[in-house]
Amino acid sequence: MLALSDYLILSAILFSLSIAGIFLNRKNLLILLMCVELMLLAVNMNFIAFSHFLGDLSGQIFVFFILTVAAAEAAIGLAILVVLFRNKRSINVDDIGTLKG
Amino acid sequence: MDAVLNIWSYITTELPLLGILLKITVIMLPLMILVAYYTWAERKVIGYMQVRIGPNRVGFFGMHLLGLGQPIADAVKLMFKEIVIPTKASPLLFLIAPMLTLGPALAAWAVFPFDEGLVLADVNAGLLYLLAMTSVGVYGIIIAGWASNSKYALLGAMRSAAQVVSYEIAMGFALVGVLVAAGSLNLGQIVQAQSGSLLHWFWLPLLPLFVIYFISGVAETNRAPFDVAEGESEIVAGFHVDYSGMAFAAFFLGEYANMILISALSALMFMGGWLSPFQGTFLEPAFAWVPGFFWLVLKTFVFMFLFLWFRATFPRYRYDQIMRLGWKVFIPITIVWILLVALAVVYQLPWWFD
Amino acid sequence: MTDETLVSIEVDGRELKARPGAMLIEVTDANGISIPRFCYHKKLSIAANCRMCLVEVEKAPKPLPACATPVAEGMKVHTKSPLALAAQKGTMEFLLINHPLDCPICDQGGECELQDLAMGYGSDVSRYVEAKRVVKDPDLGPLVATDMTRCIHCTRCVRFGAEIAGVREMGATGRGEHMKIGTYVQHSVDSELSGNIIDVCPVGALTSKPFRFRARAWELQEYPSIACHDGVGSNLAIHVRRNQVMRVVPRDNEAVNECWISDRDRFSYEALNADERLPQPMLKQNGQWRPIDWQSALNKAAEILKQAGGSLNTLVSPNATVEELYLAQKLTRGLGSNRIDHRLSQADFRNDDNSSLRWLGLPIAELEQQQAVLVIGGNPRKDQPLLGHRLRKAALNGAAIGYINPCRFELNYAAEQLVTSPAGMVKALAGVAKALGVSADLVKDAIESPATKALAEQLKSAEKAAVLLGNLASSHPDFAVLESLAAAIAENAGARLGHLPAAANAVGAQLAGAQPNRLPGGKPNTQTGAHCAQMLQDKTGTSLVLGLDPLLDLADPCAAAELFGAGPVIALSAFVSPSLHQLADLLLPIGWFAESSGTLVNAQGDWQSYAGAVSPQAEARPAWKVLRVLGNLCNLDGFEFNSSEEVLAELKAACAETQLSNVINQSCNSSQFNDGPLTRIGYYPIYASDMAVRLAPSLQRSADARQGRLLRLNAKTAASLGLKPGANAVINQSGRHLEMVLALDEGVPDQCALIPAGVPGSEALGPLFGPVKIEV
Amino acid sequence: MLKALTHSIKSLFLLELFKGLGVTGRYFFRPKFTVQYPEEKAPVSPRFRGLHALRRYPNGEERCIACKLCEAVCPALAITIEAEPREDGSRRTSKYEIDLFKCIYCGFCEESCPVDSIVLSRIYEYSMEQNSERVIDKQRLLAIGEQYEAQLAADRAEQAKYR
Amino acid sequence: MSYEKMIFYVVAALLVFSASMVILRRNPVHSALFLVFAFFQSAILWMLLEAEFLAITLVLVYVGAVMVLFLFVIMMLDIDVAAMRAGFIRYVWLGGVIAAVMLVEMVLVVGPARFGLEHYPKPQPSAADYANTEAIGQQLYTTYMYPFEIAAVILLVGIVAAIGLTLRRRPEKKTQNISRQLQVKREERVRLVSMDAED
Repeated sequence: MLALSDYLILSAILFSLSIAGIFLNRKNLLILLMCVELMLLAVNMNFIAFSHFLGDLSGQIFVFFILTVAAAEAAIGLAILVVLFRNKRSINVDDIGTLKG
Repeated sequence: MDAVLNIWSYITTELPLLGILLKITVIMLPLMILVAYYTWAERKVIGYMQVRIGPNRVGFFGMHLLGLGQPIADAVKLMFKEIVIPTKASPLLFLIAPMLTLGPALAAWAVFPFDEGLVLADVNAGLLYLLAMTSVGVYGIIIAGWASNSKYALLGAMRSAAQVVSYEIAMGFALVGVLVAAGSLNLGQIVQAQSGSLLHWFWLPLLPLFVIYFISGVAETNRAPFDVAEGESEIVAGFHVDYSGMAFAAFFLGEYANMILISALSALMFMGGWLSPFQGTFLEPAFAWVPGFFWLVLKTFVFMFLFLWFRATFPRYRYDQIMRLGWKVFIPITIVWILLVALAVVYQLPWWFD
Repeated sequence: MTDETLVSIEVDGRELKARPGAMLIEVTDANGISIPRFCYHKKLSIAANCRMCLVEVEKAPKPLPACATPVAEGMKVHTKSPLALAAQKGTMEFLLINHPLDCPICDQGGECELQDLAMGYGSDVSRYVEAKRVVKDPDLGPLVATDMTRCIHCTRCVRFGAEIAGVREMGATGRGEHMKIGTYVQHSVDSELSGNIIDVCPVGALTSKPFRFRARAWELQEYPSIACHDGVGSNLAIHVRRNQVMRVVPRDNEAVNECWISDRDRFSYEALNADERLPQPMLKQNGQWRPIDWQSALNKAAEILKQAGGSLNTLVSPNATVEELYLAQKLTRGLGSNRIDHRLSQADFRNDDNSSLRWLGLPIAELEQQQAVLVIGGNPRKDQPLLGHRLRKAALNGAAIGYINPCRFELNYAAEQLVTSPAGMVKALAGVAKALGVSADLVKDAIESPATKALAEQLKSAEKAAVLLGNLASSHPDFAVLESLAAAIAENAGARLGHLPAAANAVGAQLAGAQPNRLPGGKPNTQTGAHCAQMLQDKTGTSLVLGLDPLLDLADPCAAAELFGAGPVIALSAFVSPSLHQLADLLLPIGWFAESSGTLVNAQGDWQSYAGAVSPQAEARPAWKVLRVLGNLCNLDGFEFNSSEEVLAELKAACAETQLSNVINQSCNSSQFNDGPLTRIGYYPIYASDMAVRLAPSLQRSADARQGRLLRLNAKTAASLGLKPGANAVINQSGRHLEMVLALDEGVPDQCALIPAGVPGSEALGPLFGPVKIEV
Repeated sequence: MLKALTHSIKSLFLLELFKGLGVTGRYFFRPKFTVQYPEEKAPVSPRFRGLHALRRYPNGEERCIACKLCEAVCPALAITIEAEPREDGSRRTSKYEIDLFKCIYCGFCEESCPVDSIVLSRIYEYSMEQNSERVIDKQRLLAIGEQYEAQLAADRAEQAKYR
Repeated sequence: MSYEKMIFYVVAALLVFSASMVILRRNPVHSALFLVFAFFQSAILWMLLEAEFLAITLVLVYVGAVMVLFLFVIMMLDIDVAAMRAGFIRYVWLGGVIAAVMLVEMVLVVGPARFGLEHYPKPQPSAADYANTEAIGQQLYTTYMYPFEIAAVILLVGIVAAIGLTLRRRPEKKTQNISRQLQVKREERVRLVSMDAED
């Protein structure tokens, strides 16, 4: 039988991977955004696993909200990226500071 | 007959996996044949509307038979054609893309009830599943366009993907109306909710949603008059410009399977599905012997014919006009109508929503 | 001419100034007013028989022919008035009555003056319903095709024959409807300038036979070029279709060839497509020829050349371009050899050290203004046809032309011809010199006669006079003496001394340094070397030959055979001939004439450059490129040329201060040649002058070529040898035999035989002048 | 105002779209005019410009005189002609080739021909299996001309008065 | 091994594989597609956890919308991939070490020792008429009404912000007003002017 710990370890692996991804692709804003999505996925996985094993729907509700907010976050993130690219012809994170003022 | 049924029940109970595979085959095989003959019907219908006679040569056993052998001949020809993979294309993605178009179009049928209780997977969130599947279909287009490593293909893919995504919203809203009216996500229950008479079907209370749903369906499948992705004169043939042979055929199959799906869903959600049109009238007993499946197929065929009729009639939209129609006309109308329907449901106004 | 002497006339409302006595059409042509014409030709006399140039002149009762109306002060002319147009239209209608409507099959179609004017003046439908006249075609020989039904009787060809060619070959018979242009009696047109009647004919009655039906005017691309057979350097236009030379036509250049060219220049292009073209490099191994690729051929050649080093004999054709000659001498001298020559038929080199750079001595156009000319040993009419034409013009202007020749030649004007045996030529010339008071050393053997005195008197009394040395003089065994005497005569008579160069680039070859005593730019070279005769005498070493036949083109084929048999022979040649096949060891195909770019220096010292018109046939390469690569492969410096222009620029820089002059520093007076019991007079007939001409089929079918293959004796000599005209005679010279057909010619002196060189079989003979035996 | 109103109503109820559907719907049932090609053939005009042919005179002499007007007028440069005197001295082509892939069937060659030699026949059913077959030479052109001479002559005669 | 377990391990392995591909692939398009794949695997796992509504929503929202948006942006922007990879090798060990440390720590915490089956037994399968969607809906529209509304507002703000950020007013761009065009009247197009005839 699958235990809660199985799901939790899986999500831990996912989370670590996305952390590693942020370090590896620290210049590419797109991959950074994708890593953040991956991280949220790991978190969601935890919520749902707990919700299932504890028999409490609140976890799933929370995941629902996370999905909603994450969608909005992705939209705004990409919008910023597009603006950055339009101005700098690059999506290097280092360049994002120059958007100031 | 009984023997067959016995074997069937044995397989489904004792060997569930094999049973599921068998069921899938039973759905898929006629569907594929239907797709094949839909292409034949398209050429025939459009030919007739243009005062031509369409395909009329390839038949069986030396007889022409209205060209009924044409789809088979086409299929054989396509199978033997070489799939040319362009230089610098991404080979894996290039080959996956056609499957990604065809896959969701077929997967959607898993939750489709062909008659009362006659469904592969009776999922409660059936409607949601359908929406998810249709939205995944975009990937085939995007990946095909990108993997071809061609400007034309990429432009075509961008166009059609943007179009599909835009119309999905209107389509989703239209389905929300259905959902509100039926009070369930389960497709079987949606049909049941329409039970009563021809006037109980949702086409009447949800008329604007129905129209919008069908038109969005046309746009969603990139069919005329919304086939800008095709745009022969501007971007050659859209995202599948570099495809040939069976890879191209898969796109073709996907497009037609999608058309059939949209038609079937329209029949299911707005035209009472398998319900008899004579329900609630004095003719009901006279047609009681007709199986519900027949009515469903009949209704589906009507919508499938409409697809062809549209193509023969309307000139192609300009791209910006398509987007305008989707975002500025359809979405506002659906939102307003959902509000109206919700109010009607809450206050149980006419008989549909009681 | 000052303005006062000019008359002013008005043509179509324009004020024009004209020379009094000029014909109206000359004035309008000069001022760009076009008047239609057929019979008028600027170089021919005025016939006024086509009536196409009728124009309206005010106060004249009828339209007047512009070609025959002299201008007069205050004349008012309308060329486009209704009256003029009606007259021209009428004339055109009459012309078209009998002219066949066969433009589609007419070779003139597309470049026909009648066709052009009919577009402007003809009407759509003829009112003439009767049958059209048909005229039988005379056969004018292998060069000119006829279709006399198309003739419109402009008589340009008749006048050309009478006035330019100097042979009344064509003429009109009959009158009115029955008038025909023909040859009176059936014979071919044999003039060396006969091809020009093709150009003067305004319609398709006279067309080119070799070119017949092969291309239409609109398919041809025109490339300017220069003729490469004689010292005139006629300006040509090469007409090319699909990378193939289709025909050659003259380009106007008043200073050189006016608007004519000789048949040799016009029809020799046929050699370009001859079967004898060398398609690819060939190597002889164990007596067998086999084709090899260029790279190994060049490597092989370089290997042979490096091995040869200072013992290399380089013989170059005097018809080759200066670029080729320059590179050939550079290659030879770079390898350490000074054995190079282009004077293939010269026998006497004693004047090499004291003569300057030989040339015509005066501009070509001035030839016709001379009042007295003495030609020594030459027949310019056949050897340099257009120089001959200039001399004829001078003669017609009243000049006294004299010849001292070993043979009487048929001339087309009146001239004093002094004919003696070859050795007698020196004595006769000395007689002329004596009559002019030349110093005693030179004239010790002089024979004086009334004829020599008359010649001397002519030269002395003329204001403008020239003494010209021809081909026979330069191949004479006492050329040095003849040249010294000529120089002395010229000096004493106040005449100019000139050479009639035998080849297209004889002057340029001296400038390019292609002879042992000259460096590029004509600078004297004191390094020991060997001229052509020396090489033939030494008979040793490796040979490099450029553009020539190793036997036929050399003065003494017997000696040449021994020379080329002595060592390996590398031949750069466009053609392959039996002697090349026999003697050469490595054949490198080169382009000829229209196939490569180059520069030729003509008799009067003009540097005339031309570009290639077609790409060389098969694997042939331009000769200058081959020589350039050979220079590179031999590891020599200064061969980094990318174009023939760069080669030319380097040579031109060397020639910057060079002056052509015929001055002789020190006279040569010791005659070294005596007549034998029977003396050969060797000459190159007009159509045997170089390899290409010998391979042009149409020219070889012509009367001149046929005549050139005959042995000539006078009746007395023939009778003494027991020979009958038309019989085969066996010529025996240097122990070898040649059979030739005998023709009687009273112009040949007693105990002399006129035997052609450069014709098939003549490779079996010895030197051009010398004792010979003739048997039955 | 009224116009705007009717327009809004029309577009709201998609009236014009339905009209269009009505038109196509009606034509769906109209009799069809399709010609069943290999069995039935549409009539061909005497001016039809199909495969080329070279004609001969009734006495068997080939008409073409190598005037090269067709070669000059051909806008697609499809015609290649080489000419030289025939053995009897008459002007004839030694090579007459038409590249059928280059040819645009404009008929200029036929129009320019002074002797009605090169003609465009009514033949439109021809194909080739080798790329090299696209160039048809003089022999084949003459053979086509001989085979269809009766038809070609009749067509020329009929059209003569319009030319 | 039961069905469930087999599915879990296969899917989990694919999930980890595709997640690592997301961070390792050179081409951002491939990364995005692997992320999509990862979302599909997660959806399957969520199904195993009887969260069917969220599983489908994940596919619908993430796969069907967010990732399409990502792909759009990636394909439309002409990104210099090579420059983006600069420093990749340099930070491999740092990322690897940090990730490994975190992983070890987390596994120590969430391992079977604390969250095994004995601590959290498998819940009872839900009743046949239980609908996950309905249950979530019930909760959302009752207990979590306000957060739900707030989430809706956040989404709206997201839409407005995204459009506001990327919208460019391009003065040189010419557009047409179609409905205006359709309703044009003759008077607006043609102006009849009366003028004196000039001689």
